[in-house]
Amino acid sequence: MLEMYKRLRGKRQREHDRTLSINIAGMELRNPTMLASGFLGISQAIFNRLYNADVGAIVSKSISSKPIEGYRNPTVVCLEGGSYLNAVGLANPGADVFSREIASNPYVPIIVSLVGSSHDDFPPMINKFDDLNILGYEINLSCPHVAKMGMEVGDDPDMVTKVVKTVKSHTLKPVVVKVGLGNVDLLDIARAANDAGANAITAINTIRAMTINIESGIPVLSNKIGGLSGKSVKPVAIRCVYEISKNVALPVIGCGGIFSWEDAVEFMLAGASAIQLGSVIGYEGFGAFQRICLGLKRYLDRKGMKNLTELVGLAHKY
Amino acid sequence: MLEMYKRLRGKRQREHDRTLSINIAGMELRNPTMLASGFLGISQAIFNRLYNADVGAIVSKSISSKPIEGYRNPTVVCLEGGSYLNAVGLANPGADVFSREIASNPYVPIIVSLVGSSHDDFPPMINKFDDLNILGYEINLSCPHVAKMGMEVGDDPDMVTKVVKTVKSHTLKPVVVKVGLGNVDLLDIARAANDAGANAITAINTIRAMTINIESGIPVLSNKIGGLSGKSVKPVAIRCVYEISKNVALPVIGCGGIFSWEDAVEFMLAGASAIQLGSVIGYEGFGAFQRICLGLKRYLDRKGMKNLTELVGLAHKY
Amino acid sequence: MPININILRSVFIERVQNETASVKTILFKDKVSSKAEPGQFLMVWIPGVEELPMSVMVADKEHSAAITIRRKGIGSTALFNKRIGEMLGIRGPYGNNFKIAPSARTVLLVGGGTGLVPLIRLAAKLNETRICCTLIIGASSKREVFFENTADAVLSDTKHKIIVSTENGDYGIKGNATDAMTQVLKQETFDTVYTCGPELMMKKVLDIASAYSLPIQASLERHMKCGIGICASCCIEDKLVCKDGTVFCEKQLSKMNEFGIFYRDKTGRKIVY
Amino acid sequence: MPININILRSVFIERVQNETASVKTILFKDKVSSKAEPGQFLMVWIPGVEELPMSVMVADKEHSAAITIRRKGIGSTALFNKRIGEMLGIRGPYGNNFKIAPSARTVLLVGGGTGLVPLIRLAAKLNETRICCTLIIGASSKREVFFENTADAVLSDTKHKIIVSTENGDYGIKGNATDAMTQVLKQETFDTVYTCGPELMMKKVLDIASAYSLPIQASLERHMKCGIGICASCCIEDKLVCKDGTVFCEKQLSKMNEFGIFYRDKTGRKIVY
Repeated sequence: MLEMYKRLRGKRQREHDRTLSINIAGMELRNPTMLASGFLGISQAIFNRLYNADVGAIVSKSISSKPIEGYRNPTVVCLEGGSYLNAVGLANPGADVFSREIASNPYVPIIVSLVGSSHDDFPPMINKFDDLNILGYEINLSCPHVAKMGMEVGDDPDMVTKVVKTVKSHTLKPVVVKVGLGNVDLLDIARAANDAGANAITAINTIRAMTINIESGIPVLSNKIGGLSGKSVKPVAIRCVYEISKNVALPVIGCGGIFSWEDAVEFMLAGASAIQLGSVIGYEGFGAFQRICLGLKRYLDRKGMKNLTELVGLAHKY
Repeated sequence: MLEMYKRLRGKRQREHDRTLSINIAGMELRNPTMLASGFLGISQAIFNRLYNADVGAIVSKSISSKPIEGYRNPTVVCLEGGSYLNAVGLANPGADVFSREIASNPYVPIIVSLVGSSHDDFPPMINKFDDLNILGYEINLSCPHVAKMGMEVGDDPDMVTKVVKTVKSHTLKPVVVKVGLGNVDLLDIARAANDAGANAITAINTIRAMTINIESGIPVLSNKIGGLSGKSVKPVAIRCVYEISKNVALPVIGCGGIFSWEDAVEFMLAGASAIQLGSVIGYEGFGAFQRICLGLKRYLDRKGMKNLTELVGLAHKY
Repeated sequence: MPININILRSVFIERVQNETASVKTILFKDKVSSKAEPGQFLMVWIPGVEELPMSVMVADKEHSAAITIRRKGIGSTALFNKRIGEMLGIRGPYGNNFKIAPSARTVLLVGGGTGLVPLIRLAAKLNETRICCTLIIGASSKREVFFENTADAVLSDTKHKIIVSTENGDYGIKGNATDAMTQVLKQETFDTVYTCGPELMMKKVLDIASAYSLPIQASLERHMKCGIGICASCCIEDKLVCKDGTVFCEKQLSKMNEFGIFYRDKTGRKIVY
Repeated sequence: MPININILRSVFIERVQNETASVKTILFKDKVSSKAEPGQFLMVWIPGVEELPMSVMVADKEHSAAITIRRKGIGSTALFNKRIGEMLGIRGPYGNNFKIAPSARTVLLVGGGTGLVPLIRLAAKLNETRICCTLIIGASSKREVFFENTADAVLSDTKHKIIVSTENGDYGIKGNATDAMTQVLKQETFDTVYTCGPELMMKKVLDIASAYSLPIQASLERHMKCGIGICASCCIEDKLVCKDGTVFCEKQLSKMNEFGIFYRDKTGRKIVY
């Protein structure tokens, strides 16, 4: 472990280049690439490895007050063309165990994703995490396939207001709200989050979807319905980021089918201040963060831009 | 033209095989493949050609009371992996001109798609079409990119009820309601349509989406935001068809990224009684209908099913 | 991995050439377009303004292609005003193309205005196979004549004749392209007639060619949106100009009651020429 | 077009073979799986019930592969009860595999229970290159011993020895696989030790091999969901068993404080063995 610490520290000192560094909602990141919630996210050892792979920040799997077993397999289905369908069922070790998992976090930038079925669920969790070495929180208000948790909260502006206000009143750390396509106007939810004091919006979560095996006639996911992620959702996510950043004052973190630096640029032009990667990891593993950062850097150089912020929301000019 | 008539009649007599024939909402179709609204849809000559290409039924472009010019190009953007983004802006010649276009329709099974901003818009249009040789109507309540028309109506259950009731009270022909992902629960809209007397539901319309050119930073569509169709939306459409057919009594017409007979089977397992093709035409032209019908036929034979209806909704058993 | 021609490609203008006061040719590097067949077109996006179907023009530069614009509407004017280094989005090339019969020895090309573009690209191809070529360039007046030298250059390796006709008669033969065609056909005959230009001109070319029972290929134009055969806004009868065309032969043309009679506007209504 | 191994493939069971009262081997046709390397696994979907990671077993049929199941949980029991002609969904093969050093002459394989599957597939490969092979099969009792004849068959072309150990001693050497391993190592040495089975057994194998400073390769098992390295439910330390494994060498194993100590359950909590 000590060796690992040395490696990390060495790495940290090596970073002179500030072209890609950003400050979003008060969080200082060396680059705008985050690990999206739900991917790779419960082990400190993996977090350290991600840090060495140049991740800008890590959003943990969504943590609940009690441990959740999640659904029986299949929980992940690979679809054609770089898309996935998943219904993991918010499986997680619970706030207590996870807070101990990351208790000795050296200096990996971790954002803890929290999920709950009512605002009361959050304060006890925050108490467990707030003194740890973490950047802030992401509230998952948009899990599309677990009853009473996630989207059912995210579809109710009043619930959103309550949850965000509660969380904000229990921490001084930045609070990001993750939204998705539910049964209400996304902008109403984003506005509610803003009015309640959220510091940023992550858009978007997976989209409710399904696939059926044609030989057996049986839905493949054990939960039948799950969330669609990957390349398929990108144009929808771009639209959501564009509309939110146009109508709500909060910084937006773009998420949905980002596989290349070109995708990252497109999200930033649409208004994203940072981006989250997930599905792409299934294709190229931990290397995705470094490669996309390199592409972003070259793009900025080619366009003669000094900093990423010059790029954010440019598309709104037209 | 007379020669064309002969060809059509010949074709009609050649059809003995009834394995694929269906009756949906009282409409007798030789096979379940329909042309989705918005594609190829305003010229009788093209309709005749589609009929010779074995289309089961043709849904016209959405027709409004007055002609609509639509948006400036780009109105259609091709995306990676068999998907399209479009914002044509409901361009159409208007009910008057289009009713004259199809006034001499020999016996091509045409479903006229109608769009309007209020229930009053529909009766005058129906008067123009109701005595023509058409199968019925599809009400477009889900165009995602035209203000006040389509989705803004489809997002309001009361409006939906009003529109459907009005239309039903002015025609004895079957009325199909086309829904999409809006800002309300899709099931509430489907139920409203059902309660108001609709005869079938088409699911789903395109999904609000966007793409931005990264060299110029400019949204590609002239309307900036458009509707996503093609392979990307299939898993979402499957889910919608599954949920609607599970919760609403009406027959469902599946639409969204059907490129192969396997896709068609998946939609029918999910609960679709018929299917609509669109984006696939950009890849293989008019041949898609015949090829998918052939695949469906072989699948039924292999599974020892006598008729398509045996397939519809099988996934609900699990 | 093979390039998907449907995906918008960003290209940057490398040269702009004035053809007349209102016509320019814009050259850009694009490997795919450089291989386009005569008669094929690109969908050209002028960022933030418009997307236009444009026949692919010859380019005297490797891995490059060109387009020729007449300043007219908002889109074409914006394109006309583009400068070197500015960006355009292109997709395609789309559509079928002019066919050259293996037996062809001498052919006649009749073009008007920017309709000359596919004919020049065709001429360049005819030049490779040394097919004798007579090109009729129709214009309203001398100052509207263009591509005369370009045509001469691309046909340098084969026996060729370039005939210019102006309606006001201030240059070349007095009258329009079809008058010149009639005169030419009195002296000599051809294996095929290729034409592109205003539809009424092409209709006339078809009639004349039929009178001499000459095979003809015409590249048509219609209002286009998708360019890939899904919207049918470019339909003429049961044909899609973007997919079944742009080039049609005399057999197809003679069956088209709409040809030279009317086109469909943006709404899809039929408008008489 | 190349097949995407991540997309579920529907296969139909062609043969079912009883290994013991609670262990069966299921054979099916699948070209891709038939080429799987020893140590790679498939994600096997039992329609409507469960999806399980299963090491690829050898199949004595062209373009075919097999899996070996012990009846245990809901999923494995449903799979155990499948009959010929029934459908399974598979994706993969996934993961890395056992490596054979070019210099290798004699190797030792130590397996327990269904952990023998990748070792049998490895044996088949060793047989091709005529590498002398000693296989230790560990079981609780005679009736739990399987693959003895299969191993003998797949190793027919090379010098090999098959040693069975049973804990109750009613067959072969009395004791468990690692006891047998210790005995064997007293007489002879090997270039590499390959092992797969219960983690505590593998841990013991690692310790013994280290004592003799023998290189070792172990195929690990963890709770798996995605199989493609995105969910990390199969993580051990900073490694993903599905992607970085399933096979790890002594260098990696000795760094893993978690190896043989605990695993993570479905929630991600660490459970001590």
